[in-house]
Amino acid sequence: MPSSHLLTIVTFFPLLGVPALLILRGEDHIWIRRIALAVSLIEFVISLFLLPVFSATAGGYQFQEFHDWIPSVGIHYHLGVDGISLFLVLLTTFLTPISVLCSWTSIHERVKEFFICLLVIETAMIGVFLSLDLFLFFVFWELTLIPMYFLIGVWGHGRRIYAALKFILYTMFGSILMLVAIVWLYGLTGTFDLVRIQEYLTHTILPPQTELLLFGAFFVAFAIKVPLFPLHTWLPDAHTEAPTAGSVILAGVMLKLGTYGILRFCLPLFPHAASRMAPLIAVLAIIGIVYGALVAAVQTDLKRLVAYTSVSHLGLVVLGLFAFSTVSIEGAVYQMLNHGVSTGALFLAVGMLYDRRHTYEIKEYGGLATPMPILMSYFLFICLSSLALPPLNGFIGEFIILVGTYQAHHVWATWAATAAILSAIYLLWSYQRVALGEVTVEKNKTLPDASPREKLILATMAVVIILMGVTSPYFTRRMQVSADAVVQRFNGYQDALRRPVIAPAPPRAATAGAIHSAAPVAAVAIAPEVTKGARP
Amino acid sequence: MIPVSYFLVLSAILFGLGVLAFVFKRNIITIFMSIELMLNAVNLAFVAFGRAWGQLDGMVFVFFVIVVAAAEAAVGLAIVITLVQDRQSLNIERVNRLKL
Amino acid sequence: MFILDSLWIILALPLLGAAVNGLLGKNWPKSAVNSVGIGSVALSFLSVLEAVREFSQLTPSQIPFVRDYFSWIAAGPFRVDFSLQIDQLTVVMLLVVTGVGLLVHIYSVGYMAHEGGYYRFFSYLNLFVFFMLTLVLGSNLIVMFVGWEGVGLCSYLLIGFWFLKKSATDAGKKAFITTRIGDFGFMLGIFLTFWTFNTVEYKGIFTQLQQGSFAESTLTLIGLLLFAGAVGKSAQIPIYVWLPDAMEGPTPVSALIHAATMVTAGVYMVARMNPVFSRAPEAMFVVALIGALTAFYSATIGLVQTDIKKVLAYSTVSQLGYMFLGCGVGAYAAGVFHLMTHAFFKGLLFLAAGSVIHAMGGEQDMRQMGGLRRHIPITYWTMLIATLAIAGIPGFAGFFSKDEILEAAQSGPHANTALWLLGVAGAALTSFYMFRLIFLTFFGKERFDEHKVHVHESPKNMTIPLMILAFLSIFGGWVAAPHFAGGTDYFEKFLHPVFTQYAPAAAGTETAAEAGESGGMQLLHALTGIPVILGILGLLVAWWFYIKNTEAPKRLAASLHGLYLLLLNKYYVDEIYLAVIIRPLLWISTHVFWQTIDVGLIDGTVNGAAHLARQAGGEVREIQSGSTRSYATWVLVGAAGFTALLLGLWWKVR
Amino acid sequence: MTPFLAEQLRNLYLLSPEIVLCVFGIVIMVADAFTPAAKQRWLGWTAFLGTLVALAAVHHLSHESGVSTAYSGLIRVDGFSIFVHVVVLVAVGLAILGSIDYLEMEGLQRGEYYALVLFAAVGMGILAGANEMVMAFLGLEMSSISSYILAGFRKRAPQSNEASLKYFLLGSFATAFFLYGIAMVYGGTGTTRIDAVHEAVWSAVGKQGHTPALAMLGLGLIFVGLGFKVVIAPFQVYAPDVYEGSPTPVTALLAAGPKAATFALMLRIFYVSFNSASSFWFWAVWISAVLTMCIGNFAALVQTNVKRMLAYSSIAHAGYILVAFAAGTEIGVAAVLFYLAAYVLMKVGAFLVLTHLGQLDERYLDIQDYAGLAVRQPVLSACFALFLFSLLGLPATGGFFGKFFAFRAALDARLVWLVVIAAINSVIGAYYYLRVIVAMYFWEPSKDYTPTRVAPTLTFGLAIAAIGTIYLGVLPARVLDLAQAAAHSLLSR
Amino acid sequence: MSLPLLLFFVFAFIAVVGAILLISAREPIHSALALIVVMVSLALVYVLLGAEFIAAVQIIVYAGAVMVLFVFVIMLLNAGQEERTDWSRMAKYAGIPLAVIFLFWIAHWMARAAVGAVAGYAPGESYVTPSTTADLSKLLFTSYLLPFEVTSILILIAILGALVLARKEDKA
Repeated sequence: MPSSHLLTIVTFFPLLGVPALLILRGEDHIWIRRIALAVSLIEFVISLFLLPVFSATAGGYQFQEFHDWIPSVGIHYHLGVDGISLFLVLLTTFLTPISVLCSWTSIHERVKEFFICLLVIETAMIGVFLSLDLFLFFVFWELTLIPMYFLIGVWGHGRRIYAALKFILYTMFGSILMLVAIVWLYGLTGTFDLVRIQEYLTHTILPPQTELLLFGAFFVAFAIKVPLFPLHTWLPDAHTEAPTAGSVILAGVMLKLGTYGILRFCLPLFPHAASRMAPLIAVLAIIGIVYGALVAAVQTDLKRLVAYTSVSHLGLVVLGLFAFSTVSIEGAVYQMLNHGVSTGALFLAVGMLYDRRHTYEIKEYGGLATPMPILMSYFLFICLSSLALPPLNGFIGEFIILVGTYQAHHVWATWAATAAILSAIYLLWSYQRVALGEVTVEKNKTLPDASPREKLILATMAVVIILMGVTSPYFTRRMQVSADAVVQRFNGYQDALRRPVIAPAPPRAATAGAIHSAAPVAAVAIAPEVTKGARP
Repeated sequence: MIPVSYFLVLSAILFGLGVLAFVFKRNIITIFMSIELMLNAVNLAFVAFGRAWGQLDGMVFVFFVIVVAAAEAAVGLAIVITLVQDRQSLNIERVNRLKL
Repeated sequence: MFILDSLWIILALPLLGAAVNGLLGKNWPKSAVNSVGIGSVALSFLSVLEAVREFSQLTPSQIPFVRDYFSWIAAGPFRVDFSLQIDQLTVVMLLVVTGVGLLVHIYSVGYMAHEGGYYRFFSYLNLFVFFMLTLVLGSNLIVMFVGWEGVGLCSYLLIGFWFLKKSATDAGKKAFITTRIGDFGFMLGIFLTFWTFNTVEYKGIFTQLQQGSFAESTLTLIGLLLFAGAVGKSAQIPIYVWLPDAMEGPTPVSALIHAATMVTAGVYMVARMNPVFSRAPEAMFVVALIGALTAFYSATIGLVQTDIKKVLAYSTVSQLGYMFLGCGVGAYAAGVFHLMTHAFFKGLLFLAAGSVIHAMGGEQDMRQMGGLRRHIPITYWTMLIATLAIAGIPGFAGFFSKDEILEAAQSGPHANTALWLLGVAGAALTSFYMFRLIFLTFFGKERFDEHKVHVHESPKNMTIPLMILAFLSIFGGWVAAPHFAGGTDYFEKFLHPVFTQYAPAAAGTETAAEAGESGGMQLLHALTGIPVILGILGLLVAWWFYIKNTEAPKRLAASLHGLYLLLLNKYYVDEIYLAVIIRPLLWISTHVFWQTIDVGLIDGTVNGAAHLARQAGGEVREIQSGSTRSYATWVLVGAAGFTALLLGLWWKVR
Repeated sequence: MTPFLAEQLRNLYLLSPEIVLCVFGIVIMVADAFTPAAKQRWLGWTAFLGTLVALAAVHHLSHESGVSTAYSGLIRVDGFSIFVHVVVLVAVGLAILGSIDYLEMEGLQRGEYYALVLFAAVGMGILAGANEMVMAFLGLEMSSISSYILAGFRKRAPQSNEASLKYFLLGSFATAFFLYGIAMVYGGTGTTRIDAVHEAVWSAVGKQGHTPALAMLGLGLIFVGLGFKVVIAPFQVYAPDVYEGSPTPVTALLAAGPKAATFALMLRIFYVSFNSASSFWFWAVWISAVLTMCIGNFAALVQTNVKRMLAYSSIAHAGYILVAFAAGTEIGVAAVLFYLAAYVLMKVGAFLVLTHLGQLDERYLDIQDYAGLAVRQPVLSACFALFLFSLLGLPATGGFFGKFFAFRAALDARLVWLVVIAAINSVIGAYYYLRVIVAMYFWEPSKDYTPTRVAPTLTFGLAIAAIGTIYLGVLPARVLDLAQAAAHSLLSR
Repeated sequence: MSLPLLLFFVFAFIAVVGAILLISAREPIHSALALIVVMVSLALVYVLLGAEFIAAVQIIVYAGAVMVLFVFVIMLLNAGQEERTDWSRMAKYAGIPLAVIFLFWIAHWMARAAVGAVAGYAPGESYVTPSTTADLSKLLFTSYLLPFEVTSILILIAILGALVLARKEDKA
């Protein structure tokens, strides 16, 4: 495996743009945009270098980098990429220049800060995908919050402050519990390193109660981010108020942090708890799918509508993950990418409408196909991708998930498949209300059609949508080994459960000698059911 | 012979009365005096314990407590004077501009 | 083997045409647009012809002829290749699709000459042909599904072609969503198929069916789920409602998509999956039952419709029912045969109706027509031929195909008298309402204002397709004609391998009741069979009502007012769906899910918690009363509390 | 050199940071009389220099290997003491930097101020190294009495007087409890030497099978006295009033210095003297931790005065520190120390920002006043946001690692529920920190508020705090190692 | 009952009564005088305990200096009768009962602990231990040298504080 600093470069390159932007005068909008675009484009190109070198057959993580960070606590700077994270990174680097482009003219105030936020968020998200150290992961995870908080709060619309606070408080609530779980896990395993924790947990079986609590803490954090019903209500608000680029990033990548986390941590680390909770989670996911779709259908705000579609779509992804089959998991990962592209594109299109009319109210539109046929054609195309029309990308992901889920759980898949009907309802209905018919609002008659810049954005998205619909094996082949590993681990665990349970003897950190034993005894008394069996 | 516990109980009673005075009285100076009462109780306890252990260390402690009490009194009364110049009242209940 | 080895060419041509027109055609002259549009389909048609020629040279063991192009989905064990196959059934479909498609393209040049969005229209049409070809050429369920959904999309686009009309866009949306309900079943069918067979390739499925034994219940379920897809696409009860509305689209679209090709995809699928259905008699019965019921039911609605295209639409629904009836009773060949003949005469009917509408300047209400046969003779004659064909008048294409289906229903291996009766009754009604259409439109006195409406015969590029189709409507059925004379049914013989190759062993190879009666008797039997008689009766009644005694319909309608209204309003099915499903769903979504659960419950809880926290904060800050004495009290509380705690613990341990 | 002289010199050497501070304090006091009003700010710089020299002395002392004691074991110079010294001196130094321009603005520029600050620092230094409760008491009183005066330094302002009085009365009240506690411990064990108490308790446990009840009672009262100084519930009551009323740089000092030093003393008494009684005091700490966090956070939620809000926040932070404290392990000590280091930087930093924003007479302390500040003073706002994020506990800031190590220590001791409560509290806390950021970044600029230029001195102080906060957030390894070594030295005999 | 015990009870009684007077008096000056009574009687108790030096310091520093300061301030401020204002509810309903309870609680443990728990204490013996002023000063200037020095700084702080607080505010 080539040892290089490619991953570090990929992760931190966007930050290079920050000082460059800081040097510029605040009023020099043109150069600020150009530099932001250049940085994000170069970043995209750099990230593409991962593709040819990435081995589809090699198991485990590739391009690993490992350095000490806080050695005394066992915290390392450990990066690595596998088939699951590879494309998510690419998705991030792909969507960032798009976001830069789509903000070209719509951001007038504090332009510099805006693009700095975008670049920082890019680094943070890539960091999340590439971290192999739980602690590092958490750091990046939290770092994604702040720039997004500002994106929504500063450059958002109407109720932006409420939305921004809701966004960050919801997410922080989940992540702080995750932090507790991470530290606890560290206490059990003596390391933050994902690979080593995984190894450790392969040999040792946690007490069910402990495992369940750990799983729960991780899962809630991720479920909030996904967002899974009933933790989803921050999403519509955040989306509605966020600027277009914020929505694109939020829907395109940030929600994937949740599903990625589930796949990367919840399933492989706590397989038994995962399988125990799977029915419940699947039910929530299915409720999310149906519920999100139905609520989306009746929205009067275009962006809110799209936000609810995310609830529905990501419910499907979660379902795929918890069906525990290679097929469904690959489908889920693929669907993450698809959702990133399709929903990102939807937000882009909606944002272009907003740029023209400064409203998201559907009833303010209508008949737009007449003044702006090109934009509306793209909009339709994106809708079709989103409603999983074959052979576009959405179809592939959704279908694979459903096939995979169906293999194990007929009923889940059946319920989930209703999404096919419902997505057609809400997307076509909204398209009809926006684009078709006579132009109902006088102002709309003279709206300009897509500008060259917008055409470029939309065409890029359309091409990707088609490509991903036709060349899915290129992606899935590279995910195969990683997805298999998750399933293997799960199956292996099921086997292991049949063996007699051996109480684990967790290695303690070298410095962790208790000076007395009374406090822990008292502590056990606080939470006896929690710690029972955690120590021999 | 007087058992040490007698002194200790006396100390406790005085300390308790000092505490009571602190929450009972409204005049700032009296409240301050109740602190002095408490310190006196403490001193008694120190001396008594010192006797019990047959050591002089307890008395040394008392010595320092008295010094500190004197210093405190100087500063405290200065603060009281400053405050009264401003509020024109010695009632502690009127010192409640800062709250909630 | 030029084309067979490159089957993709057949697909690629229309796709290319669609892309070129769609992306570049906006500013092109119409001639350029239509030469691209027609040219691509024509080339595709020629390729099909060549493919058929090459196909005919294949040995039986080479059939079905499969070509893999690329791996399309590869997720763990779920692997789908983009592969195409050609066999006899495909050949029939290819010919129908590209043939009728070509004619409709040509026709459209004239019909759409004055419409805006010309390039768009041709682009969509080409795209449709592409997807339809994908549907029939695909060698696995997924590729079929691609075509299946793709044609749905094109249908959506073309129905809503005049997107300024709300009714048109509504209809397009309705078509798409309604068929998606069927597709939901189809998808589940595919999932179950994959679960059962671990593959979605036809060949793999069929081979396994032949070799292994599978639970009949599973196969029945697969059959029913797949059929659900067919029900949606082919507009059968209970989700046929979109098809009549689909008439909002331009008439060539109705002809091609909503009569000749797309709507028959369901029949094609059932025929294609015949090995599954053959092993699931209950599923077959459901197919037949739905088919027969639809055939009769929508015929009744067709009786009273006044919109010329609506009549044809219900007629289409009805005829599709026949096809399913045919498949359901095991006469797949007959079903497919009817599919083909129906493509000819129904395509013709629509195109002719389009010609009428064109001539009438857009008028579709038959009550505003009358006496047109003098003005537009070519249209009249071709339409009459088609009507004769659909009514099952002996000698015309429809006669052969429909009779074969009814015969199978009456005496085939899965015969069922009740279904047969429904079919026959439907046939009588069909004859009636079709002739009603003819009489109302072309006979009687002109009921339109001749000064306003300049009635004119359509241009050649419209009439020539009509004539070609008329020819086919007459002679298209004769490939099966010898059967009635006791000879060989060539059509069936051609398709025979498709339906027997993987058929269950017990069922044997019988498909047509060839044995038994002698040829002459059979012919006589057929000619004097109840369907024919009823068909002619229908003609006569229509004549009586609309030529002879034009007051009769009104009187009848008045005397059977309730029934009339019921039929006129299509059994109120749309209204019922609206009231029972759509409205409640929207209401629940808005008021229960969104407002109550989302805003009320979840956000309410969250905001409530926040509010509670603030309130708690308000309470907590009361501790900070500003009073020094109360602060001292707190210190005292702590002192007492903690000493008590420590000594309490101490006491316990001691 | 005679052994006696050598010993005395060594004693002086080991006490050099305090001596340096005293000397500077006295010099300033004297110089005050001879310095014209216009040059008084140089006294501030002298005081700052004093802290630097003291830091240098501490640095020099840090090369001492192992544990040394001075003055017949009254003072202990170990890694722990050195670590706390550094923390305290940083707090003091930053507070001095914040004071120079503040006093200028308020017209309070006086040498006494700086002398008092330095004397307070001496007290804190003694607290950090005290190995005898007499020393602890004196150190506590030195820092307290100086603080009482400093709190009332803005005599013009009624709230400053009030803060001073409340602090004084309640502080003395609590001190009385503390003293009584010491008396009882003395009664129970016969000694007031911190390490000797441990042995006495231990032998009592050996002989009687349990800790002497008097010592236990004494421990409870000591907890009251020290808990008051480190501002934990239910003794936190005075803090918001005092913090709000005091001049802002003094608030910065009060919130950081005495808290850090007193925590150090608490660690010594609880971890060393009453090590064997940890199963008893654990519960007191546990309950107090929960109360402290909840009261601090909830009450802060409804504050609109940012200074007071930060006061409540510092209560909440004391709660988080108690979470680590409750662990009862060496890791716990290290976590407390690290937390203190991070806390001092971010808290003093935040108050320094307020020093500037409050303007003359601390007029602008309401959250409304900071509306849209980010547009007008982007760098200052960014700085403030950084401190707030750190207080909130977001990664890449020292506060995050502080919280992280605290959680780690507590979880290591299996205090799962305590950690969960702390975690939830930190989310609640997020709300009010974010609200300030909302005001600064998301609101329309306030009309009433006219920004003023940030003085270089303050800029310097803020830069130190900000860089320190980020340093602890990105590369905490070194400081953590030091904290761990310090923790180790605390517990080694 | 031996004489010392009798004396003890007398002095203790006076001290307690003095403390109660301190609480009950409404004039601050009365409270101050009551406190002086307490201090003096405590000084006598110290004598009973054999701590004559402390007793002397108590009289000189406390009763003599500190209390004089108090009285002086009371005079200076012309503090009259205690104002009857609203009770702090917290102090009234929780503080006072709690203070009483606390009194008994501590007294109880003091009594208990002194009898049983003080290790190495044998009643009667310890009273003969000589405590001379010389011994005390020796201890003060050897073992406790540092705190002794530190108190000087403390007093410096006090001086400084008084200076700061008492100085006339110059108009800024």
